[in-house]
Amino acid sequence: MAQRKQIRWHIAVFLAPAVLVYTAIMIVPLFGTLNLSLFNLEQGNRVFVGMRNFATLFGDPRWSEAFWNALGNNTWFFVVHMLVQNPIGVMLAALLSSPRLRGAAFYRTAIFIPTILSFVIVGFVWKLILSPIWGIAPGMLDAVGLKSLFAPWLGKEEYALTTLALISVWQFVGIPMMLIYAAMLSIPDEVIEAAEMDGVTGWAQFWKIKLPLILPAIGIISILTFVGNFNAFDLIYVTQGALAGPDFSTDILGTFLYRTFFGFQLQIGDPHMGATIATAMFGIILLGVCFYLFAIQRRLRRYQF
Amino acid sequence: MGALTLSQVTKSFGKTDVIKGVDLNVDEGEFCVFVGPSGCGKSTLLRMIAGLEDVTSGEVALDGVRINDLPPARREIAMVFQSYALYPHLSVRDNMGLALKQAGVAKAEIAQATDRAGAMLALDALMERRPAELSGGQRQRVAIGRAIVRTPKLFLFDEPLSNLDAALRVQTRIEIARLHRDLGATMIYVTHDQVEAMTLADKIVVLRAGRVEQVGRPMDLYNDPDNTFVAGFIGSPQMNFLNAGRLGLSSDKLGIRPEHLGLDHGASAGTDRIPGRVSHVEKLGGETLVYVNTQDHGLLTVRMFGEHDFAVDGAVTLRIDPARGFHFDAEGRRIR
Amino acid sequence: MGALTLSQVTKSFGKTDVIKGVDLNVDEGEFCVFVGPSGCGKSTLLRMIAGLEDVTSGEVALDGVRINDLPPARREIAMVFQSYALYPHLSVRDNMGLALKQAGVAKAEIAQATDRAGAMLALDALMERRPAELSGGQRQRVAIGRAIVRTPKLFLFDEPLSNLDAALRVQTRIEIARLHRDLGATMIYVTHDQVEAMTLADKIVVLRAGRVEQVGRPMDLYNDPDNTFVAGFIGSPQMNFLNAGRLGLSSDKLGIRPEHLGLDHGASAGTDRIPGRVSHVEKLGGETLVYVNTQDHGLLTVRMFGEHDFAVDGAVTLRIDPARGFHFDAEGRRIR
Amino acid sequence: MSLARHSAPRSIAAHAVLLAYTLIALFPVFVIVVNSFKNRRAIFADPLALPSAGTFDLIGYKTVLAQGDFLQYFLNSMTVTVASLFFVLLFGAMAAFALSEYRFRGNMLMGLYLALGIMIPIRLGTVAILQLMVASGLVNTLTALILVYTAQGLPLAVFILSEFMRGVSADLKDAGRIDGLSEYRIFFRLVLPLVRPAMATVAVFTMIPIWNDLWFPLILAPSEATKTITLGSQVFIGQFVTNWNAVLAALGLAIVPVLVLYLIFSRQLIRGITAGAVK
Amino acid sequence: QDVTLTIESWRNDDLAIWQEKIIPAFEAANPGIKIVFAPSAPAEYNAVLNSKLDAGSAGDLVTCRPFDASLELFNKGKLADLSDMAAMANFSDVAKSAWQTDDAAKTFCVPMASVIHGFIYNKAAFEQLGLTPPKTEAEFFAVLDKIKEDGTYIPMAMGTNDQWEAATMGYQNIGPNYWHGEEGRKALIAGTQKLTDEPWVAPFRQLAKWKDYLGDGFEAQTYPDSQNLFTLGRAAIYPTGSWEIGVFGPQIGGAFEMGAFPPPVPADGDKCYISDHTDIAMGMNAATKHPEEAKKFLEWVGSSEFATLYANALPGFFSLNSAPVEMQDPLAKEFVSWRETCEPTIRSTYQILSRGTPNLENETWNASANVIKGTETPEDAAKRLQEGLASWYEPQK
Ligand SMILES: Nc1ncnc2c1ncn2[C@@H]1O[C@H](COP(=O)(O)OP(=O)(O)OP(=O)(O)O)[C@@H](O)[C@H]1O
Ligand SMILES: Nc1ncnc2c1ncn2[C@@H]1O[C@H](COP(=O)(O)OP(=O)(O)OP(=O)(O)O)[C@@H](O)[C@H]1O
Ligand SMILES: [Mg+2]
Ligand SMILES: [Mg+2]
Repeated sequence: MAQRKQIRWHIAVFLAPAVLVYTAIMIVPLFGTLNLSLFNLEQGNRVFVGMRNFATLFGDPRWSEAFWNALGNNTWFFVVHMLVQNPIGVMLAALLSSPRLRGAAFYRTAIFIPTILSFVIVGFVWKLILSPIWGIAPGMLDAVGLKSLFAPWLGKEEYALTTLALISVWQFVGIPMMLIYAAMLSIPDEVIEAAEMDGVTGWAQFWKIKLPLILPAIGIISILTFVGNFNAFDLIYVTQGALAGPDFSTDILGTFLYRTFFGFQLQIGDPHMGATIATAMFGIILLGVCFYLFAIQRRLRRYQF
Repeated sequence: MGALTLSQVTKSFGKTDVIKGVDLNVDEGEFCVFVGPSGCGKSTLLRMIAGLEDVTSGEVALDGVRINDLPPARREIAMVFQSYALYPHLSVRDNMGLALKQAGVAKAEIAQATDRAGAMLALDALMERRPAELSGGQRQRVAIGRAIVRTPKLFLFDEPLSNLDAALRVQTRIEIARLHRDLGATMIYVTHDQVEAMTLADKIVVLRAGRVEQVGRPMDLYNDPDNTFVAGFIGSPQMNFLNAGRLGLSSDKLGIRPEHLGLDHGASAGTDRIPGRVSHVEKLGGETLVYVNTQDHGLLTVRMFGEHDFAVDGAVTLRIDPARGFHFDAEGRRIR
Repeated sequence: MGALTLSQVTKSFGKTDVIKGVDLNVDEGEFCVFVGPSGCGKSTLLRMIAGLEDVTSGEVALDGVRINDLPPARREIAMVFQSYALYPHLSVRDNMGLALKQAGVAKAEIAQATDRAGAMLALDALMERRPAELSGGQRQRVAIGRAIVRTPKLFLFDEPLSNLDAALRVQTRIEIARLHRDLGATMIYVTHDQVEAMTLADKIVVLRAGRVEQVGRPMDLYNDPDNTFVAGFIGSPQMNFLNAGRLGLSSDKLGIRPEHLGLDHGASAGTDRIPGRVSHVEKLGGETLVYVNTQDHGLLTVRMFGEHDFAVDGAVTLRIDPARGFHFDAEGRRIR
Repeated sequence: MSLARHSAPRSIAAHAVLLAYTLIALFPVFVIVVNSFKNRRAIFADPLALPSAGTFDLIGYKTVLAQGDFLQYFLNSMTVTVASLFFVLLFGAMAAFALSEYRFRGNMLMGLYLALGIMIPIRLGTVAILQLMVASGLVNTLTALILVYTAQGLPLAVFILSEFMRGVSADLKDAGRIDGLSEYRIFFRLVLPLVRPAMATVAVFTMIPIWNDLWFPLILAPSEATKTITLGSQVFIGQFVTNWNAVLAALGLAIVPVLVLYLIFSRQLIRGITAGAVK
Repeated sequence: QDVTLTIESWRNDDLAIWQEKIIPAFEAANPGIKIVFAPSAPAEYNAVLNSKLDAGSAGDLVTCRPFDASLELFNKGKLADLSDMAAMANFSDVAKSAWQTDDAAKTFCVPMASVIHGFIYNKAAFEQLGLTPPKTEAEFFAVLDKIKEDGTYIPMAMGTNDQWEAATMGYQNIGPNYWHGEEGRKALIAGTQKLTDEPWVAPFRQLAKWKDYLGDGFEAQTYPDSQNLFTLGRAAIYPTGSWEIGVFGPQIGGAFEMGAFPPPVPADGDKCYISDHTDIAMGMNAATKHPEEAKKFLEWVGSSEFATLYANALPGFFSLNSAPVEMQDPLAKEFVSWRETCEPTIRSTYQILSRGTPNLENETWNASANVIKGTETPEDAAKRLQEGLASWYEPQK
């Protein structure tokens, strides 16, 4: 692409609609809200407090414990997704993209259906399945003689978060699958054919040819997972409630934020501390995204086909 | 090791029949060249042999074993793709070394093999570049390098030299010939270059619209073509086809190669002389091509060694040596 | 309309200098051919002229106006890409017609223009196919078709005929020549084919590693090369370079083209005779190439018209016509 | 593609893995569907049992049809989703093209700016958004939802599409430029068709949260005329008791339109869309 | 020209009742005013309402949560002052306390209903096992032991997954008997009692014993699971509140009869206390365009006509109106009859004590669930709650 010295209006035209809508309806309101983190109510008046809210969040053990707990849980939530969701997604996409696979469209659709379901249903059905009372999971484990493995996973502090993460994986595996699938489609057949001729087939072909070529897509998936997980909220809210039980073991940043910002039950929403948490979350996510954009994405080689 | 037999092989893409029943034997160690007009099915045939395209009907056998259903990776075939198909994410070295690495060859040995191929193809300075940073000809050389670092039973080359300059082309051609000699591997080679076809081939297969027109040794095809198609296709510039009737001959067409026509200044007459006017002259340095408009036979080409001057539109006389002519019937079949 | 001037044009990709200062004038309506070894920068130069690659330094001017910063779409240029760059989602017809459609040409007219180009390039039957369903040569023809349906100021062809068979190549070459004549457009043409370069060019530019080695009319380059590089590059097979000292000459090297060497059976002696042994013989039909091993000058090539038989390893004598030789100094510069 | 390249053990293994995963994916869905046809007692008595004569009950569906104007809700959801999708794809692809195709100062920063939106839950901006809509009189209109969803979908669309657009052959775009195509034409006529799989992917990703969103319909457009299906289904979720028959029926039915959209989009996932373009 | 008033509410469950009974009754009597009942999802209600009020798109009439949630809105000027409405005279001070400023000077919502805690039991099961409703703690556990021994029924249906069951139907249900209702509650507010005092730890001790009588995997049992366990006849006792009456009737569908008993007292002869919790009221959006009409409606809500209508339409939601309401539902009658023998109180955490961070109500949920599961001892839990409260609540410092 040649660099041209004149003003390139078309760049502005291409960017304008997106930037306008996005700025007006997302950025302005959001930053207006984040701005609240610098204020607090004192005697019913909104006063500027500078970084004091942050001092409270990180300095007051009641706040900071909850925050670090949520952050820790969130990190684990993310780790499970990275270790389970994305590899499964990539594997499914790789299998689905093998040429001439019969029924590929069926598999693809079937595997994608959970992603379409609303959280309400997802929460309901998994609670039903995993419930110790109604017998689906215990019954099925019983059928294979593993009844002893059963535990009320959603109710146990040590399992609940992982269980929820796996449910979330179940629900969202369609996302990496589809994205990776789209990326795989863009690999020219001839390159794959050349690999076949070179004797690079099966797994080796996946590792040595396909994977490097879809690396940018995997990068995107990772960052989307990261951002998605650190903003996650609904699933836990639906299954465990805003208090993210048992004993806050499933509390992640999203639920913590929601509880604080919008309030819950007798707890009155605190937009100022809420915004403070949101800003902290935003900082964490931004750090991750910047790391990706500047350290990883730039190093990822892209190939034009 | 490497004897290939195709029996009644056909291939259709949907409703388009591309290969319409090809029978062919390529002996072990033979150098077989496919020639034919663009789109006649050469690449498709190669791809079928490689196993990249399934055979609609017929049989492909390697060393007497039917391999229709054998995956390409297990056929021990190396191929140079017409479109290169380089691995965009690998350096030149890794592009060439991947097959060896996959086969578990030791690192040092791979390095040695790729270095040798790189040197041979004048790619030494570019070994660490990626395909996107190479020129067209360089990419083509990487594709060749990738095929020749391996030692397969069968090599398939699809127009491997088309983007190379003359010097490099001669050099690479010689390397391929040497490779063929040294490895004793069977090679199938698609080219549009007459020189490559004539110099490399043990056997030339002339294809036309999915069918084999003639198979033979290079000079046999040149000197003894079966029909006007082969006669016209082998040899460049193309053979002249004269109106045999006008020359008082019983055949339909008389084919005479441009190098077998004599050309004199000025008009003169005689049974084996044809008057005409110079249409245009092409000086190629070592030879000169003169295009002559004749009344009875249209535009005829004369090829002469060295530099010659003929004025455009000047009257000339063509001399025919009937002994060097080929007779064809109305269907284009050779009358022997 | 269409006079192109390059002044001290350079181009670097990162740290790699690819074009190292090129000065060139192409007159209006001229047919200019770029030749040079693979990777010397021909495509890069074309892309800079087209505006697809920015100029690192120097100036590109069209009709005297600096166009360094003019977007390609406004340069009125047609180009055939070495990599074809066809629109994969458009049919052959639409690939060729897109530019016209863009220019607002009437539908019927577009259809007519594409039909004509299609017929000329023997693509008539394939007009509704997409690039993926075409053979390599067919794709190349679509790429050519796309350029020639338009009437721009300047045509840029990057090895447009490399994947075509001889007959089609001759035919297309003639069409391009006619197009050039009819439109009077300036054309710049990259090729590795000696015949194309010699027959098409008004002017040949010999490039080497990003620099212009020599510019001139085809026969001038053939008959009057400036240095060993040009002498070796123009003409195929390559010129023989003899060891001048051994022949008792004052220059360093004596260049003689293969067609200017005589060859006799048996050994004989004399000042302008060189004894040797036949290394191998290539019969190309209309001509024969004999490679002779000599003690003083290494392997020399002899090109003879017609068919000749020489036994490999047989003793032969080469005859030199010193008048047809070129003298070069130790740096390879021509001594005139 | 070749039969020879289609090794039987490999494809059996592939099918085995896919089938296994499909079962995992569909089992809960099966539970949902089965139970939506049972009465409440039967759901909890034996959640895995197929509806039998005794337990088969369309009560859920009947409740859904009796309560509110579900057809209208469907229509609203559809309008909102499709319109938002259209704008997200159009604006998103345009911005992505600008970011991926041109080097200009601030390119990277602009990319980052457009990505900020995926990092903060848009819910936090609710009050300001609602104020904006109140001020512009858009409360209780579908336009308000479309605007919000468009803004919400853009960051992700830009993010994904720009990555895919970087993969489109530069030679191809250059060929377009040579052919005299303006940058706009290059975008619409060359690039867009070639990133169809990516567009489809983005469309699917964008559509799901829009379709399933409860929050903004609740806040911006809760009126009967503008209710979306997700919001409509909420009436069955009470404070102390949830009418699961109706929820399963309503939300189960609600996936049908998205599934149809998904099928439409996934047909754009075509192999070899750029085949034959360049050597 | 009709005026249309929109009611914001979290009571999705009541949609039909409003549409079919209450609104027609009002509209018939007040031509020219149209009422739209627009409930949102219960869990989102507070957040949605706050956002709408802030942006100015909320409805004219607002269903009020008790205590601070509404007080906050009033303080922000979102709810109108209704102190001088005539209908206010129909309510006792206790009834109004949930919607008044701390000094009781201003009232901003018209009380609608309260709910009473207690235990519902499966009469059939009790008959089958020959059990009678327990009166004391000891009897209570004796009954539970018997049920457990028999094994046909899960003794008690409760799960800790949703946490609030443990607190609301556990701690707040049985607690008043130990802290003596209003006495303890007020003392806590005054700072004269601490959560670590015996009256406040004792209920936790009892909860800790419940574990053995809950169903398998109660840790993952959700509130709907508990409801279902009971209504499907698999559990014998259900610690709960009166709101279930209307819900359970149709769910049980006549399969068995329900009975109810108040929280057992610690020892025979102790005075009994019940949680009769003020739960729902209705206020007026201060920004409404039709204050006249809205007030008219609110007056009606404060009338005995509405009380009768509402209490009978929603058995288990008891009217707060001073005028007695004749109810049809026997179980509801049973619940309301406890008002005669026992001292009513409201939930201990609701007034004032849940204003700060950490939120005492939320902490109580968490602690109650932990105690039942046995992951925290009653003493530890109480200590934690006290520390949390003391961290921000002056009188407790
Ligand atoms: N992106 C790039 N980065 C670095 N080097 C490059 C890049 N593109 C091209 N080159 C180098 O620039 C040189 C000139 O390339 P160019 O494509 O102009 O050669 P060419 O003369 O067209 O060769 P050919 O005849 O093989 O097509 C080559 O040596 C090539 O390796
Ligand atoms: N996918 C396809 N669908 C339909 N026709 C196809 C397809 N691929 C190739 N063809 C047609 O098959 C014929 C043979 O193609 P092939 O590539 O084998 O030709 P080729 O002999 O290699 O020509 P070239 O010398 O131009 O490379 C061509 O006419 C081509 O148009
Ligand atoms: Mg081909
Ligand atoms: Mg080039």
